[in-house]
Amino acid sequence: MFCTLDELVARIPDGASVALPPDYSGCAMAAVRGLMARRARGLHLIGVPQMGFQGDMLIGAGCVDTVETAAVTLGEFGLAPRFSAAVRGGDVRVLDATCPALHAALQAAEKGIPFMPLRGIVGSDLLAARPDWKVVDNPFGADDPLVLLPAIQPDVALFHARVADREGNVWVGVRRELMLAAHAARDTFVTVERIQDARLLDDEAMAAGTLPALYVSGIAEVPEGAWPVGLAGCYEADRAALREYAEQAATDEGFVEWMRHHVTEVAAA
Amino acid sequence: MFCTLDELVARIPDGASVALPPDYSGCAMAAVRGLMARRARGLHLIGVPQMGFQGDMLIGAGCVDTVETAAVTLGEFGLAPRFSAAVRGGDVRVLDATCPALHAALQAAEKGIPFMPLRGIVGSDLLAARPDWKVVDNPFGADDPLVLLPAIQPDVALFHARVADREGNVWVGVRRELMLAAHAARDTFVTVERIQDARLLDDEAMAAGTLPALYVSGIAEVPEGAWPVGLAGCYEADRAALREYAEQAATDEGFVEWMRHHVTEVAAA
Amino acid sequence: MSDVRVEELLIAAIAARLQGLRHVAVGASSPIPGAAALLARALSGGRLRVSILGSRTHTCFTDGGRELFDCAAQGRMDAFFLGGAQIDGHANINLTAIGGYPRSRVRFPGAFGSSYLYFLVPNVFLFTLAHTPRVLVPKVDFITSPGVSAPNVYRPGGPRALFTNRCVFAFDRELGRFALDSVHPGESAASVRENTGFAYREPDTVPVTPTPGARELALVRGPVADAVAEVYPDFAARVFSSADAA
Amino acid sequence: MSDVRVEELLIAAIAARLQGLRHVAVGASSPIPGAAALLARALSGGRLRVSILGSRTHTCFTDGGRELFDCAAQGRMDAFFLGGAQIDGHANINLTAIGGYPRSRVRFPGAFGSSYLYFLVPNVFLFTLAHTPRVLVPKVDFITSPGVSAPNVYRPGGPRALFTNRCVFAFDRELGRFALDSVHPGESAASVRENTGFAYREPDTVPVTPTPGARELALVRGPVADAVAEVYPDFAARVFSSADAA
Repeated sequence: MFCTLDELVARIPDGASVALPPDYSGCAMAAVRGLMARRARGLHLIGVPQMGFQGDMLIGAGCVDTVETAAVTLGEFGLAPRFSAAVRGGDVRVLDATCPALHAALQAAEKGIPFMPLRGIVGSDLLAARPDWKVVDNPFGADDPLVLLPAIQPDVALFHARVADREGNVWVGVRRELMLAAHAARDTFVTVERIQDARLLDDEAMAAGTLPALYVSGIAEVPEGAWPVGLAGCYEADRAALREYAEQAATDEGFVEWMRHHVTEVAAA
Repeated sequence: MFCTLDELVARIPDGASVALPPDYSGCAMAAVRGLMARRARGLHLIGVPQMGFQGDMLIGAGCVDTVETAAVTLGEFGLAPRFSAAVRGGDVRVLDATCPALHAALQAAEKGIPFMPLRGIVGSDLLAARPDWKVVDNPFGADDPLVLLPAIQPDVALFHARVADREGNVWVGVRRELMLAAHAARDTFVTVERIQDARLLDDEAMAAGTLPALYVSGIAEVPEGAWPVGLAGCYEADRAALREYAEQAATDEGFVEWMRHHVTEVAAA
Repeated sequence: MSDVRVEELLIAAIAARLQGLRHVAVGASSPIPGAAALLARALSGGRLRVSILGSRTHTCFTDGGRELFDCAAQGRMDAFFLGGAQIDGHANINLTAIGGYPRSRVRFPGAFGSSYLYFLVPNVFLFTLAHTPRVLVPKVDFITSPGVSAPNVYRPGGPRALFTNRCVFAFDRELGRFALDSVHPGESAASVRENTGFAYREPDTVPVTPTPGARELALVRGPVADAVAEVYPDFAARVFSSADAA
Repeated sequence: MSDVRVEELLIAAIAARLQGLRHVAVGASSPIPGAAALLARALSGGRLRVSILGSRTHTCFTDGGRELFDCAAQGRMDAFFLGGAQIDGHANINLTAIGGYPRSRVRFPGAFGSSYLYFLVPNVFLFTLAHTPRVLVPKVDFITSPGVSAPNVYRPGGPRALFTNRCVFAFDRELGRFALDSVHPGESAASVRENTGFAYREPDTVPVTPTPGARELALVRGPVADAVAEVYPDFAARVFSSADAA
């Protein structure tokens, strides 16, 4: 259960499908840099339901074969430059979705059902590009087209959280998309700011926002593990570092430079 | 939003479908006695996913037309006597379900989808008795029968909780079937032990277990509102009172006597 | 055997079947399976995860009533226990009603989660302390949850065994029927036959259900009894407080 | 008008459309709609519920990322705002890509929740500060979310209006096209026509978008600006701190 950051990263195999949350949720940025440093290959990223810097970084580092998401965005720092470049170059396969479709498909995996119906989407060009999505006539209606989304069971859910206890329970608070991803995924790997002695499930307020250890395969204690995107309630985003990334990643050379400085040299140190 | 117990009970119309939780979750027992005292009629009870004393009491008082549930049980106090008698006499329509089917059908209403697929159930006599449930061939498989459950949108969700704040947010903690029922229902009425000044959503631990006021139509402050079944973390079940009910409700006359003592005379007092 | 109660025998016999599993869940009103799960947990050195519904200490669920069922569907639950007002020779169970449906002469609480968990949990153990021809019947009045399914039905789970106050039956999923596995001390192949309403296979020699060893008994009467007392106070008071006198 | 910025004009114009609603949600990167929602809330005496995604104070959601969408499907969300890298005359929006798909010359972040919320939320307001023929196009390159649907498609929601830096278009759902509703001070029917790539109906007389009244302006520059500063600090610094000098 408990391991070092390196051990945790090593347990995410090349080719795995990996569910990743948005920047505002809980991003295991240190683990993502670990995947980049080890030159992970062939990952299938799944946005829960969209992804930010970590998605762009992994794509830029050549770790990603497919990205299945409602968006890749740097938010106020602009378009995701490595994602855009990879799409332009045909270097990454994009399975475009919409936020609730990803939530619903993960819920289907959570419930062990083969698919989930969802309203909306009909008439969007998204549908034409997703032969894995079906449109059927609602069996409880008549002439009522309805989209069916196949379940998404990620091999791995990877995120960062504030605290875990010695049993391996992890507090996610209101960020329940993390709990959903963990329920849906085969294995969940979590980096946390700290590991506490007090049992989370013994505190009835904390228990309500706790992911039980039952779903957790590995935990590494990584203080500031969400740097630079930040962790709500713990520390803010490092806006200077995010801006630096956005600027450098705008070009191929700039990204290589950024990666040398923030990933390769750090890993070698 | 905030009202007296009587006002809250008055807002649940005869004929409404009412979602009720099990004894161990959070039961608005005082409100249920209010429904009995006013001689509510034609209710369609929905177990979330099963119900205990409150279901048996409402059935005994003649308030119930239909009960849709995975079980009606007095737990260690035995079979639900008024439920059994009503079934024997053909006085109540029972839509027998199984726990996860009710959760899934409520989730369908929560998601605004017409149905939810579910594994299991195929081959159970439950299915033969539920023409509203469909068995289809999994559109993502082949020769793979799968049950589809139509969404259940209760008119009302009714439960008891520990605390609400002045905005009408309600803390349910780990009892998220209450949150699901509230999301699924048109109107949610809650009795609470107390109303606090501090905003629940401002406390990030409490926020994780809080039902937002957005879903809540009415709140009444009713200390010991879950008596006699109890409220986890607040007060235990009153086992003597529960045993008294189980014994008296075993006969028609005994139930009338129990109701006179615990409902009619109390309401008149 | 005179100082071992049948409850203790069953607790040890069930616990033996739980060895090597990762996660066992038990319903709120199943004290013997609950005690067996806690014994198996103690014997596993704490590796076996036990979820006892209705317990505050022995449950980890934080996503409401649905989580148990979702967890089973995800393949994260290895064993569960089910009872039955009637159980037949194909392991069909009836938790619904006897004597007509929907208007029934005798009405039971209902299916609870059985019509789902019976399909999804790999090792379902049936359990009854009323081993009589009225409970173990040729054919249940109402199939709340079927013991076997057609080959095209998605069914990673199903029955493994039936534990009663007289014996243990193993369930053969290929054949869709029970075989007598062992009889408890004081019972015999004949006494079981006489009290069972359904047909089952009977080996030439029927073993006796093993009496719990000293280690098991010490655990059952010590830490397991303490834990059971929290969840099932009435049961603990009845069984364990008088165990020495039995 | 010289002392009213176009942002303030838009905030007031949008807020006017939100009166009488119960619940408005706004995306994390939509400061003008966010400010409009907060103004409408102030004008409603606090009755209008505002959910600003990404804000800690102005959001009540506690069930993870899916809750916003479930809430919309339940009919508990009356209005939402969407932008578009391209918007066409049928109110189709493109948030995905320009110049080929899946291999695209210009790639945008993606659909986010638009392909769903556009169908479910009764009042969707489109918004752009780039009113040019390159953004308001005859036909979007990629329909991320369609403006209108066939009659058999479940669609309680859809577009109501398009707010730009030049004008307000109303959307007629029956006709499936826009009509010019008002032009902002300094613009004209001609300047709008010149900068719009799609066809739309134009009335004989085009009103001017009303300038916010004193009460609205005081609220926008006072309590609304304070609240906006928490959620959209850069925007607040740019617009409100220099409002007097504009």
